[in-house]
Amino acid sequence: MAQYFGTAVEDIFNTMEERFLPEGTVDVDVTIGYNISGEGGGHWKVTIKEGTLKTEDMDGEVTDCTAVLNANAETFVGVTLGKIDAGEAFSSGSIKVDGDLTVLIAVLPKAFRPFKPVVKASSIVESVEERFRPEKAEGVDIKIGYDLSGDGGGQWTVVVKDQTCALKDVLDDDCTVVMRMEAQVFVDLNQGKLDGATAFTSGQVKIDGDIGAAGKSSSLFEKYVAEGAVEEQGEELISLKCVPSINQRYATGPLMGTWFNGLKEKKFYAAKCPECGRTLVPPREICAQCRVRCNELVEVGPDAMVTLIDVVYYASPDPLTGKIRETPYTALFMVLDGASRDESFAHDLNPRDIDRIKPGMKVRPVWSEKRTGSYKDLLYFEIAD
Amino acid sequence: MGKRNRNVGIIGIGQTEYSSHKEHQNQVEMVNEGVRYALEDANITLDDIDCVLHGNMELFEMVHQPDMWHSLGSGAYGKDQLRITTGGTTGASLVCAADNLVASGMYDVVMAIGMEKLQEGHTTGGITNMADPLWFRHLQTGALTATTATMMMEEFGEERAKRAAMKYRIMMDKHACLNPRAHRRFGLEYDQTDDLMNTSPQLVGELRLIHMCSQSDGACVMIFASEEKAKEMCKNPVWIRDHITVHREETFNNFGIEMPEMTHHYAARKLFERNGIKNPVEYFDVFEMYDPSAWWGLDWAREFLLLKDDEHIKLLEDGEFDLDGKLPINPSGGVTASNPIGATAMLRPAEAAMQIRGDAGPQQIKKEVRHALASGFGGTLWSVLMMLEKDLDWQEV
Amino acid sequence: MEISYENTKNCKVMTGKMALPNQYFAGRVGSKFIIALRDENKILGVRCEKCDKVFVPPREYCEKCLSKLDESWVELSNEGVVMNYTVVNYNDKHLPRRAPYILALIKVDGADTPFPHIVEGIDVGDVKVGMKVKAVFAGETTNTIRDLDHFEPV
Amino acid sequence: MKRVAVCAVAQHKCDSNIWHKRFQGMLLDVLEDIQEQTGMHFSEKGGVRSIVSSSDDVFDARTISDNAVTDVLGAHYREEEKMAQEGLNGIGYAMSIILSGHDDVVYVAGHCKESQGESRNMCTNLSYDPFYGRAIGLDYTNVAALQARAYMEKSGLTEEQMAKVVVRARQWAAKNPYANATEQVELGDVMYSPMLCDPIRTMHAYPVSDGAVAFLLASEEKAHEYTDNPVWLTGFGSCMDSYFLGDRDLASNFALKNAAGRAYRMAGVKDAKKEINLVEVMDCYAYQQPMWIEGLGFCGDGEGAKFIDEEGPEKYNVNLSGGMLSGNPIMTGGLYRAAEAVIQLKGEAGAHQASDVSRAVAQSTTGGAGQFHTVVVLEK
Repeated sequence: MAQYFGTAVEDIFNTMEERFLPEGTVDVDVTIGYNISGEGGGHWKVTIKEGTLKTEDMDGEVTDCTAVLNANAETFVGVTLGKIDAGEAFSSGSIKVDGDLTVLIAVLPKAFRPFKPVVKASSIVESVEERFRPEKAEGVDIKIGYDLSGDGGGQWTVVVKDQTCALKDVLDDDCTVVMRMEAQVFVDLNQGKLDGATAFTSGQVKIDGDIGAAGKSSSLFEKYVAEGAVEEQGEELISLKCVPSINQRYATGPLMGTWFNGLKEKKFYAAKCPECGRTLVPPREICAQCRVRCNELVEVGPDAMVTLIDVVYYASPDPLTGKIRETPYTALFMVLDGASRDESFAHDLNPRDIDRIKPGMKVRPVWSEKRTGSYKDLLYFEIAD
Repeated sequence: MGKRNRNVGIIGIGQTEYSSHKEHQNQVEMVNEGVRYALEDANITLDDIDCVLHGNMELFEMVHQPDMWHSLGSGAYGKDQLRITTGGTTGASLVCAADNLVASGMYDVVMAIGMEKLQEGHTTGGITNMADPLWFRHLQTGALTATTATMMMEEFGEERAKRAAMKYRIMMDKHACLNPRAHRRFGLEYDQTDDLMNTSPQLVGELRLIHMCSQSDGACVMIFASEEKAKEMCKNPVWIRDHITVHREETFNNFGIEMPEMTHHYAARKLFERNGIKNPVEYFDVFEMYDPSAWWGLDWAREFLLLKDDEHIKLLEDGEFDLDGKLPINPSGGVTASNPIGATAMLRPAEAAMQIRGDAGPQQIKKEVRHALASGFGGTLWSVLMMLEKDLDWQEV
Repeated sequence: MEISYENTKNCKVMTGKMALPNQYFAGRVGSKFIIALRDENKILGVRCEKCDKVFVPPREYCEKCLSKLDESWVELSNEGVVMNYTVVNYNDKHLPRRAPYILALIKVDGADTPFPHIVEGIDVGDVKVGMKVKAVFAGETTNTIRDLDHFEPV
Repeated sequence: MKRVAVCAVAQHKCDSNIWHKRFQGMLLDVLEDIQEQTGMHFSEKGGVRSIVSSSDDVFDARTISDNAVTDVLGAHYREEEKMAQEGLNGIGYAMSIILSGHDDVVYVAGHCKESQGESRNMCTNLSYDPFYGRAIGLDYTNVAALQARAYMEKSGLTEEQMAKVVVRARQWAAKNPYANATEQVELGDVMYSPMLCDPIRTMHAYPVSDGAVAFLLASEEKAHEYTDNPVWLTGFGSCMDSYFLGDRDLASNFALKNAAGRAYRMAGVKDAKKEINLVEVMDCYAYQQPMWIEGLGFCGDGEGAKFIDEEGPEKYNVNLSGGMLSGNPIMTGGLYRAAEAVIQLKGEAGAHQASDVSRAVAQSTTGGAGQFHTVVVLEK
C-alpha cells in the first residue's frame, strides 16, 4: 500500500468511524464524494445524516454528492495530516471541489476528530540509525535488544560502538540489555503517552540485563517523531480561545430612526442634499460631496433597476454562531426609482430569481409580514414582471 | 502641496517572514522580531530612535490600544510614541506620518511598525464588523466582491478578461516564489492558465479562490531619518518625494448608473500633476501595488498609471509588468502572496525601497531602479500613493 | 419631509453587540511559564544580566536593552509579599471574582518585579502592604496565569 | 521654527447618554460650528485637504472606526489619518503636517461615546494581554486604584484633599456650558461616597461621557484667513512607560515628566511655574489631578498633595473647565483639555474666563495608570 507522509489513503477512511462525532452533526444531511487519484487512491462516498455516518468504498468515479472532492493521493493525505496547507491546495487547484465547497469547510471539522497517523513499532525501531546522536556516545559500547510481542511486534538489536549505530533485525544472544514488552506499549512509550517508570513498575516492560544501560540509552537517540505528527510531538504551545463580547446600544439619530419607521410602512426614505440634490440611501446626516447637512427626507423606490450582480458561492461563517448562509446567494446593486443615478443601494435577491436576473432589470422589494422597524423588515428583492 | 521643510530618507527596513502560523510567538515577540531586523538593517540601536509609530487593526486581534502592550517589544519605552490606524491603508499611513513627523523637524529619527497577527482573530468577522451595525452589517460577509471582474468582462470580453486576470495572478506567484519572506508560493506555471481560470473554486462570480489574497501574520518595520541624519547614518538612504491619501465616504454606494472617479485615479492624477510626472509608465522603474485580488490588481494598474482603454491589459499581455518588463509590478509577489493587513500597505514602500537600494534579494529587478511608486488600499476604496527616489535630484514643481 | 435634529420623536436606540472570536498564542516563552505553573506549580522568571533584574511575567527580549532573555530562566519562590493592593468593589463580566475581592501586586521571593494577582483567605479589610502571602494553584487549568489561582496569607 | 496656529475650536456638550444622536451627528455639529466660526470649506480650490481624526475601534464597536465618519469629517476625497490614541496626540501629528510643509491647514476632530458599550471597564480590559492581564481582570479603573494607593503613599494625599479636588471641579464645571457633571457637591458627599475600587471612591471617578471636539489648525501664513485671534501651538511631547505594572514605579510620573520636558523644550519653556499660567490635566480620577500637576512641574516631587492645600489649583488656573472629573469621554479627554486652553487664551471662556493668561499647558494620558502621556503647550 502506497504511503504518503507515513500514511495510506485507506487509513484515513478506515478510521472515520472511530473519529466520527455524532453530536457535531445533529442538523447535518450531506453526502461527500472523494475521488483520489494516483497510487493508493480510490473512490469513497461518505454520508452524514443527523448524527449518523456511512462510509462506502466505491468502484468508480463518485458524482452527485453535496460536494465531491478531487485530489491526488499525496495531496489528500498531506492536507489531512496538516502537512500541506488546505487553503493553498484549494487555491492552486491541486484540490478541486464540485458542488458546495462550504460543506467541507463547515461540516468536516465538526463531524470528525482530526486524523492521527497510526504509528508502528517497526517504524520507530527502523528510524534508530537516523535518530542516533554520535556526540552523546563517546566511549559507549552496548547492544540493546528489543523483543516486542503482539500485533506489529518483532525482534531487533541495536549495536552502539565507536560512536556509530547499527540495527539488526534479529535478537542477539549477547545483548547488554533486552527490553521485552507489547509492541503497543513500546509505541506509547515512544510517543510520550506512557510514562517509562510507570510502565516498568507496573510490569508492562521487562528488562533483562543491565538496567543502568537501559536508562542511559535513551540519551543516545533523538526523540521519535512520527511522520505527519510533528506538531503533536513538538513542544506544547499554549493558546487561548475566547469570544470577547460587549453589548452595544446603537443610536439611530432622527434620520436612521425615520428610515426604520419607513420600513414598517414599506417605504424607503432617502436624505436629499440641499445643494446637489443627491439622494443618500439609507439616509446620512451629511452629503459627503457638498459637506452640507441634509434636512430633508424624500421617498424613493420601492422598485429599483439592477446595475450590478454578485453571485456569492462562498459565504463566510457568522463568526459567532458558525452558521453559514445558504449558497449560492445573490447580492444586487441597484438604483431605486427616484434616486440619483450615481447612488446605488445593495440588498439580496430572492434565490428563486438567481438564474434569470440580468443588469437593467426592474426589481421590487419583498417585505416581512410582521414589520417592527428593523433591518429584518426587508427580506430581499425579486424580479418585477 | 507646499515646500518641504526638509527631506526624509528611509534608512532601515525589517520584515518578519509572513505565514499563517506563528504559534511560537505572541504579538509582542512578532513586533520585536521586526524591530530587531530593522535596527540591524539600519545598523543603529534603540538609543538612536526619537519616536515610534505603531499601527494595526484593533478588532482583528481584539486588543484595545495594542501599542500599550506591544511597547514591551516595540522599543517605545521612554520614547515619544504615536499610533495611527486607517484600516488596510494603515501601513502606508504610517509611512506618510513618519515622513511628516521627520520633515517637520519635530523628530530626527522615527521608527514605524505595521503589524497583524490574523491567526489570532477572525479576519472575515473583523472586516464584517466594519459595516454600519444599523444597516449593512447583516448583509456583508467579509471583503469579497466580483464587481470588478464583472465590469472587466463586460468591457474586454469574458475570455480576454479572465485570461488576463489569471496571467496577472500567475505572474504574482512567480514573483512570490522568488521572495523568501512571501507567505503563499505555489509554483504556478502559465500553462495552468486555462485550468485555473475555469476550475479554481468560485468565491463570488468570477472571483475565484486563486485570485484572492492570503491571510497572514507578520510585521514590517521601517526607520526614517532627516536628510542630515540619513546621510550620516546610512550609505544609501531612499528618499520620500511625495505622498497623497484619498479617502471616501463610508457607503459602497458607487455602483449606480454613473460611476464616480475612482480614488486611485484621483490620487494618481493629483500626485503626478504636482510632481510633473507626464508618463508614469515611462517614469517609474517599479510599482509596488496593494493588490488584494488579481482582478483588482490588474484593474487598478489602469487607474494608478492613468492608462486608457485596454492599455493595462496590453502591457500585461506583452510582459511589460514582469520583472524584466518596462514597469515591473510587485516583484515581492504582492498582496495575493502575503497579507498581514496592518503591515501590508507598509510592505509596498518597504519592498520598493529595497528595489531602489538594489538589495531586494532574489526578486531584485535587473535594471537600475531610480524611481518607485507604492500604493496602499483600505476602507471603502481608500487609496494612498507615494513616490520614492534614489537621488535627491527632483525638481519642485 | 423636513427633519428636525432637535426633535427626538423618531430617534431610537437599537441593541446589538460587538463579539468576535479570537485565539491568542502565549508564544514559546509564555507557554513555558504557564506550563510550569500548571504542571509543576512553579513560578518562573527571566533574568536580564545587563539590567540586573529578574522579571516576571517572563519576556523574550528586554524592552529596554533588547537583551535576549529566554535562556536565562530563574525558578522563583511560591511565597512573596503584597507590594500594593486594591479592593475591587464593582462587578463586571470581565472580572475574575465577585466583588469585593482583593487585587494586589505581589512580589514573589527571587523576583525584582511584582505582578498583579488575587489575594484570598483573608477579610478584604485586613489586607496590608508588606503582608507575606503564598501561591495556591488551581485544580483546573485555564492555560493562563490563573493556573496560579490566588495568593493567600502565609 | 515655524509656528502653528489654532484658528478655532468647537466642543460638543458632554452628556452621560446622548442617545438621540449617532456619533456622526455629534461630529457634524462640531464641523458646522468650526465652519461658522472660520468660513472653512473643503472645495478643490483653496479648501481644506488634510484631516486628522481621533476615535477608537473598541469604543465605537467598529472596525476602522474612522471609516464610519469620513463624510462628517469633510474627508470625502481628501487626506485623513486616524490618531488611534487619545486625541491630543492628533494635535501633535497635525502640527507635523503643517511644519513639514506637506499642507498648511488641518482639520482635527475626535469623538467617543462611552455610553454605547455596556461597560467602559470591559473595553479597557481588552487593552491588557490575554494571559497575564485580562485573565486577572485588569481594567483602567482597578489599575488606577493601584496607582492611587502608591501615589497617596508617596505624597501623603488624603481623602479630604481628593474630595477638595472633586468639589472644586464641580464648581468650575457649573460655569462651563460643555461640561457633563455640574451638580454641586460638598466635601462629605465625596468622602462618604461608596468605595468603587479602594482607595478610589465613586465620586473620585469621572462620569460616563459622550462627546466630540474639533480644531482648525493652520500655518502662520494662512491663519489670518480663518481668525483674527489665533492661539499658537508651540510645544508637543509624549512618552511611553513600561506595560507591566510591576515593571513600573507607579508613583514616579516617569512618562509625564519626559513628555512635559520635551514639550517645554520645544516651546522654550524653562520653568513651568514661572512661564505657564493655565493648566488643563486629564484627571480621570481625583488623585490624578495633583499627580499630573506634579509631573508637569508645578510643584516638587511628592508635593502634589501640598499643592492642593496651598491653593495651587487657583494660582495656576488648573482645570477651569471642570476637567475630566466633570465628564469628558476618555478618547477625547486631552482634546477637551486643549479646547479649554484655546478658548481661555482667546479670552472666549465666558463665565469661567481666567484673567491674564498667556501660556497654557494641556495634558492627556492613554493606557492604564498613566502608561503613556502627551503634553501640548499653547500660547497667546
